[in-house]
Amino acid sequence: MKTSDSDNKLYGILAEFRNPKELIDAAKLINEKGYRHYDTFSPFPIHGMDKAMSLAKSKLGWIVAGHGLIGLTGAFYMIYYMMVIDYPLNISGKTLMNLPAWIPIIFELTVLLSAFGAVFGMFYLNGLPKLNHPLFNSEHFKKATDDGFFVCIESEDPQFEQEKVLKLFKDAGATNIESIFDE
Amino acid sequence: MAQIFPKWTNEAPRRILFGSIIFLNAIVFAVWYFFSPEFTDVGYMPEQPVPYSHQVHAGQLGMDCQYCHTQVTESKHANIPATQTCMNCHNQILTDSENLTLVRESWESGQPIEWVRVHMLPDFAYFNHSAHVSVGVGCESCHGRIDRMEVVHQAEPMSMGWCLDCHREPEKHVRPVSEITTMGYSVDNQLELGRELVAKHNINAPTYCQSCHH
Amino acid sequence: MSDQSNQTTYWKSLNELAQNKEYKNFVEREFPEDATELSDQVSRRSFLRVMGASIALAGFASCRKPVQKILPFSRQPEELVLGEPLFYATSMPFQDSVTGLLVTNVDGRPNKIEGNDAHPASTGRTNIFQQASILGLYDPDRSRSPLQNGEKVSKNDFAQFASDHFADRNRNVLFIDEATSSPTYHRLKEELLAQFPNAEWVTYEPFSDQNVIEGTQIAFGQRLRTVNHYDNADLVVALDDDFMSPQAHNNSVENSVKLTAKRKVESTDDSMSRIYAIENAFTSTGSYADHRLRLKSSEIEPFTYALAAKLSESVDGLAAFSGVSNAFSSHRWIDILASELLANQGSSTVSAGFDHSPTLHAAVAAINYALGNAGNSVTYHSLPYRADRNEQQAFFDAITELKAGVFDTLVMVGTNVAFTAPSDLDLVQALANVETKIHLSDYVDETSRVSDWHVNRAHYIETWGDGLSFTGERSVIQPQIQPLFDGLSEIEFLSTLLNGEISSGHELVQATWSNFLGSDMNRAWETVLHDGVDAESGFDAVNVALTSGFASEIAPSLSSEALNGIEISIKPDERIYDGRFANNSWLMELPAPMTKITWDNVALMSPATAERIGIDPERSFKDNSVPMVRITAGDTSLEIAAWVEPGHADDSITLTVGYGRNNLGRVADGVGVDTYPLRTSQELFFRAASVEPTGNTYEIACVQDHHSLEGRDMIRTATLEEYKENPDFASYKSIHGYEVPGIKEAEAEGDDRGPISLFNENYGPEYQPQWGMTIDLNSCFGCGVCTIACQAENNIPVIGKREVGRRRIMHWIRTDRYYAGDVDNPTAYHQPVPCMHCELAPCEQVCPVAATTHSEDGMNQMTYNRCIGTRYCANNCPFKVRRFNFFNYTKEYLTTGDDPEIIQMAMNPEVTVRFRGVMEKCTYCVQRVQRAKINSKIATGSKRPEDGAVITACQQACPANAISFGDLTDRNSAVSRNKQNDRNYVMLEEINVRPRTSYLARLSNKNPELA
Amino acid sequence: MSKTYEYVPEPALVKGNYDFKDITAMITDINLRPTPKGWYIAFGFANLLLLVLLGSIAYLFWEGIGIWGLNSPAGWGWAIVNFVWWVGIGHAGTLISAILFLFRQGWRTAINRFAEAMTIFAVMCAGIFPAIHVGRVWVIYWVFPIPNSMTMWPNFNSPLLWDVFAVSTYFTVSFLFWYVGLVPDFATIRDRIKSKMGKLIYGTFALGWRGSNRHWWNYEKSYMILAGLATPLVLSVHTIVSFDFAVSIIPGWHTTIFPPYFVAGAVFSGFAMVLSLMIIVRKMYGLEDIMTVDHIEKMNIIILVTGSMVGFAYAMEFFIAWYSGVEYEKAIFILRATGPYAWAYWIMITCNVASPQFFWSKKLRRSVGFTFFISIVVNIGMWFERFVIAVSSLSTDYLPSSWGYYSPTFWDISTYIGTFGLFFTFFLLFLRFLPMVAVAELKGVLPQADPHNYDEKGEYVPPVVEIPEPYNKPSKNV
Repeated sequence: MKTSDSDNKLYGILAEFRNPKELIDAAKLINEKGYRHYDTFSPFPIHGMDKAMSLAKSKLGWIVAGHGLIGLTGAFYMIYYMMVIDYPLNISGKTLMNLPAWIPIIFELTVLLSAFGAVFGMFYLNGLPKLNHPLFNSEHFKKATDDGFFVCIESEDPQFEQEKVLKLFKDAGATNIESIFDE
Repeated sequence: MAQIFPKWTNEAPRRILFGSIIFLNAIVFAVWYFFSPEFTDVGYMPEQPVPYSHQVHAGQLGMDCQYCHTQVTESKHANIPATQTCMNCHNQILTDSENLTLVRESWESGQPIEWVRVHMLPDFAYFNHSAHVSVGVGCESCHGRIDRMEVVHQAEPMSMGWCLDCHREPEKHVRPVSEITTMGYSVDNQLELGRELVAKHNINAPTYCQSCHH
Repeated sequence: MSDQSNQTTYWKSLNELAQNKEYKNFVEREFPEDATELSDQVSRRSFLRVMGASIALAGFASCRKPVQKILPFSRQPEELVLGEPLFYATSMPFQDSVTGLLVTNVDGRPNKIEGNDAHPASTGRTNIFQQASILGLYDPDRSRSPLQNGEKVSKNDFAQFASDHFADRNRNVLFIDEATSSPTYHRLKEELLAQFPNAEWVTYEPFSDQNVIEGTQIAFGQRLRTVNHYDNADLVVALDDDFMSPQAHNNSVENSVKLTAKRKVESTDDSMSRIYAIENAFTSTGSYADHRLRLKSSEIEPFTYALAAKLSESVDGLAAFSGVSNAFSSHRWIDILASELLANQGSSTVSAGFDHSPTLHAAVAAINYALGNAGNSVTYHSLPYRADRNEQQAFFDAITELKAGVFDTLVMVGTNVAFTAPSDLDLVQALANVETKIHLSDYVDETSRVSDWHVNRAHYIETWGDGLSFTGERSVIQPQIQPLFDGLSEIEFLSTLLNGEISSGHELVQATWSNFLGSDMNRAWETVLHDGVDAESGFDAVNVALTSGFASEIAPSLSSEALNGIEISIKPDERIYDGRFANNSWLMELPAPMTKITWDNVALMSPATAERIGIDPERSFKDNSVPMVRITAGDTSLEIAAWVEPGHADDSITLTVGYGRNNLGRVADGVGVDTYPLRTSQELFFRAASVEPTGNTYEIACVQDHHSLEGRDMIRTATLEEYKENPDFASYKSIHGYEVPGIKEAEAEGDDRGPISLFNENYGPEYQPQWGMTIDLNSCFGCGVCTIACQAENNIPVIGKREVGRRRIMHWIRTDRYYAGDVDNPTAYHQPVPCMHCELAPCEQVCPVAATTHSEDGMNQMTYNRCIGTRYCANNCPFKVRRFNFFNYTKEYLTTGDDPEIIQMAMNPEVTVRFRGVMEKCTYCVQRVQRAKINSKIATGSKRPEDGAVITACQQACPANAISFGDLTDRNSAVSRNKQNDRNYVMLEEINVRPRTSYLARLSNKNPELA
Repeated sequence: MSKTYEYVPEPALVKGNYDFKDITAMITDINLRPTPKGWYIAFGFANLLLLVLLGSIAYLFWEGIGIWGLNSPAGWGWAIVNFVWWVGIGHAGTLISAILFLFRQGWRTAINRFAEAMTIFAVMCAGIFPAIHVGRVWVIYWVFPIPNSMTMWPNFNSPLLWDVFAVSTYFTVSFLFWYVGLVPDFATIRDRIKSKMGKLIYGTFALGWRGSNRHWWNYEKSYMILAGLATPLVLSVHTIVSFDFAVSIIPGWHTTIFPPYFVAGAVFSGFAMVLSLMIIVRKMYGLEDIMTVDHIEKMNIIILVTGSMVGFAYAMEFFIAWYSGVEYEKAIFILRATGPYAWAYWIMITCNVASPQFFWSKKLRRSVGFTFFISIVVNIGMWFERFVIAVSSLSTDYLPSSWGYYSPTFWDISTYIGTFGLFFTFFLLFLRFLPMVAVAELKGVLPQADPHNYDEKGEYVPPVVEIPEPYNKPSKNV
């Protein structure tokens, strides 16, 4: 359902491929051609796609480490403040600074914070949630979560030229090519 | 049209996030403030059966607290005076003021006057007046400027945290025993003087549970 | 001490009492306002109500600000300082003797009873009846007004009736009363008898020392009081005489004080008296004795004669017995006892139980006389009021006359004859022959219900009176509070009959005492009121000599033989005596000293007997049901729960009386079985009977399910000799053969406080005292008075039979009783267990909200208002001393019934009343500690009260002085000295929790021949 | 002479040859097609039980803890037993999804979603008990370090407080883990469901997932890290639960072996529970090709291993009790086997130690019916293990005078039964509305998913398992 209303900004061109292999090859091709604003879509992560698209190493690890550290120190200082500084109480005649007994909670809070980092960090890096996206305008694109393998080159890519892209997709053996408009 | 959600929904998550952060903070503050004795108890000013004015007696007339609250140094209670005590003066002064009708009735009938309690500690908190006044904790420290109160109200939160403030740093609050009933007492070298007094009366204000809860 | 009469006018009425802010507080305490019903039955309660709960629960936080009123006095009595306790001396009458007491009175409200140190007999100690009587005062079930044929009438109506009815002085009046030693009472009695020429006056007590007195009549020709001086006795022979227990002996407190004092061992140089107990049931005295012989009640008499016979070979004065030869003549104990007695002439006591025959007591008296004990370790005293006749016999005769219709008026003072009289008299029947029956009593009881007039009696704590101690010291009874229910005391009652108008007890007593005190009455009177006792007074000792006719008089009985087959022995109950305390819930819930049963009476029997009649001697660990037996004696028969008591005499069954009441009160009703019907005027105390199991079972609430030590070292004992050889016998090393692990390492580091631990312990600052307690197992005989005293002091609720049956007993100090040795004839050990206040308390570290922590003065503190009730602390307590409020016990206990605030008045205002779902436990009476510390701080500026300034409730009550408490940092305090004693040990030393409560090992003074 | 070896290829993870579309359909159609009658019946029954739970709890709050059979000495009874039991069961899910993931056990993909769901609901059931078993539930919030006018803080030395943090952390992390796994599948359903409402709901939870490989890249990273975090977490949780006992001084509780022993027990019971549920579900929803008998066998092997570990722990407890020389320790273990609770002890031994041993036989391992039976038996056994530990130690500890027997009341039982209502209510909702198998992950392990299984023309070439030549020792004879 391509509409050619001039007021309608072109988001990119979407092409479907038959299987993971062809998708990877396409990705490689596009990457070699020097496109940067493009993406591939598949119902499951495809081995080797990161190399094909030469994706940078994910920054998630650092986010998690940061959160973990906050959990660790935060937990320790919380307990230290409550048990030693603010209201020291003689409990079973134990020393106030009873570190061995604090380890479980410090550990748990470290894990908890790290887990938050891992999950919300991932959503943040992926710019999710993003409920509305131009690609959803395409009826075809539904297959992306079922058995469809897509590539989309976005119009904002400096090299973007509709004909070139269309040609490139045809050569790569795309089964179905459509332009995606941003409303 | 395959879009399920309109464009604006992309903004929603951020809005919800910031919204909820603000909201939660508001909640915390509300609980912290409105549920604390600071808010709930301070200023509790019940109406008393007899319009007795501390402002007049303690303030203008400058009567000493202990004239009426005689047992404060020997008992855990700072006793509410017996009708007798009122009558000591009021069988000469204002003998027919109708403010004092109840007092006179009580005096004749021997029935007590039903004063309304202002300072209520929970029953599991044990407070002993004599123990405090004898080491120089002034009436004012807990009851406020009684001498300015037409009708007595609660001046301090009387929460556990509030007690502990003083028990942890008595030197900031104690005064010479001679000054306990003084209103508006203040000295410049409180800390210095306080430390002396703490040493003098060897005050070790307890902070363990049992000293107040048993 | 002020003039009492104005002290008692603080309160006009109960309502005004309840208005006082102290009581208000109890109502305002933080109860979850619902959660009332103690029932987990799927009951008719509607689902709606259950829903209601969650709504109400939501409201808890907010429902915390009720408007409270403060009611100051109109005229304030000068000696009263609000909130500060005042102590007034008084004394508690019990049968014909009184015990001196000191009543704690806070804001005009008596709420704790302690012994009066000035009282020569009790020396400030008490028994369970005295401790619990404060609850008796506040018993809402007490009768609240006079009744005429069941209709409520006023006190004055009764006075009116009395003046009309007794205007005719020639009436044939029969007076039946309880034993009393009140001089005023007897003065009025004389006046009445003088006024009413046709009156007859008899006294009836279902259990009394009548036979002892009759014994002296036979032996010495006069009715005398026998007093055993256990403090002068090196040898004590108790023939079925449980003289340490209040239900068995009026003077138990004095006996216990003196006997245990004689057996205190501070060092290896000290000695102990030796006790032989020959008895039927296993009693406290028996468990405290060094040697114990099981004989059924009916065997005691022949045994004694055999002993006398044996002695007659060596000493003069027992010729009367020389001829005796019976089943026991060759018993090995006879020789042993004889030789021991001969070795301790003049310094031994032989005594027999009240329920044995006059002739037996005569024999005992003769033995004491012959051994030269008389005048030394045993003294005889002239006894006023009882000297001229056998009251018991007189009573039986009077009832016969009553049946014959001799009397037109019957006046019953206090006694409950309709319930307690022997069945063969069928008294209720006899009463029908009397036109007018007047009854004075605490409760509307069995007798009141068959009387035309019931007059409600005032409690001794609320009235004026007087009395003589067991040894005759004259004491005064002064009221602590206006009569709650406006009742009459005995003397007021009598004077009303006499004068037709109610006169004040105060005047009546003063009138009597003016004779004693003579000139300068007022000063002397003040002194007496202050001291509570006139120490100069006392019964005159009498020099006795055997009557010439003794031999001939006693001869007929000498041939007496034991009953064949199974016999029953009927005794007063350990907790409710003859039934007079049946409505006292503290006593009802007190575990019986030996059986640890609560809320019931049972048929005690030995394992062997149980097996013989076909009952499994083993009791199930898994449920509370025990088999029932049918006991048939003569033509009466009843069904009762059987209880196997190791150490009980074979072929004998012990029953106790006072249970099986109806319409008496909320506590007494429906508890246990009434065993009085088994008594006849001929066989009052024991008789032959037949027993068979009925196949039914009965739920018994027993607080201890396991009775063996399992070879563990909670109890450590030795004989005196062993102790002298190895003073260190009680140490962990001597018992286990090796040191407590880690102790050497600790010593290497110069730490003497216990085994080494992983971290540096947190110890209280030096300006604080460090509290500790020792309990001398060599003194404890398991009476349980500590438990009652603690209950009274610390507002411990009563939870009822079913909850006890579920092992939820709330007592803060319990007395564990272990059996050791031969199951038929074991030794019993008593061990009071309060909170140990461990320095490294395992309970503290597991509480998630820090509700139980350690105080600076070394106590394990329980903060109720912080507790959320995880029960983890109780689980982790090795001594299982923590108690949990599974339901809202206190609310049930304090606010049910018609006048809840009455029981609330018995509560101690210094102690928080615990609410549902919180843990509680012994606090070392922290409220007393805090008071002492504050006083000391104000007085001396130091937080260390001097030694003895803090006396815990249990310590104060203990008649054996077994408990000492004080500051451990003061090396000279009593408790420190005890801790330095060789015998000092703590339980479970190896787990290194470092209890502050330690025990002194028990010793026994065995006879080598029997050991 | 020479010996030939038979080479057994790794069994296919999915039986039969399905392409991506079939997989999507097979799993998500369960959620898309109209609700079957049977589901309503089951759901109704579960709801009844849930009402029983709510009723029991309401009555408990109304009356107090006394309605339970607890007493002194036994301050803990069924409530804590149930808590430990449910938490234990709640370990299988995260273990499968995290640990097996790290060990690259492909077969986990068939069952992890469903095991994680089971975990989450089990932990919910567990969480109820510590909360309601306190005497004053209205101040339970005091266990959290919330600033307050009393300036009081919780006691961080208390194992119960550790529990609070451990269990809540475990629940949160498991839930996140589960949700992260669900996001792509939400998207799948979003794109297949017809109803507008459905689109909105699933769409919201899918967070606009569009299968971008740039996303997958971070996603896999995140999933890996979560697995890495959940692994120590899952081990720590039951360790900490075991501290409730191990840190105390009660004989039979005060044992250093508890943490490993409890964790083994948890895995043991957890796998049993997964099996019980899986065996029903695969039949109901015809997923035999995905949750294959090979899965069942693998899990049975784990049950056999952990069961034997638990058995070893029982034996070791006795040995240590004897070896420690502590008389109270010795006594308690002898009493367990011979004392008032011997009946419970022997049920425990039979169910936990004896019954798994059947799985030495391959035939029984692969028998679905028998596995189902054993899985139930094991869970019964594990409940009794906790009962024996918690109750017997308390009821006969140091002072013989305070020994006492504990037995439950009606309300103890009804509360326990009720938790099954809660569990199955949630579990049925899960089966109905969420994909019970991780669709995206499953596709990922299909041979078609591997780019290497295609020739250069882009045609799919199924992989062939090369059977290596058996090695024959050259014979010496000339």
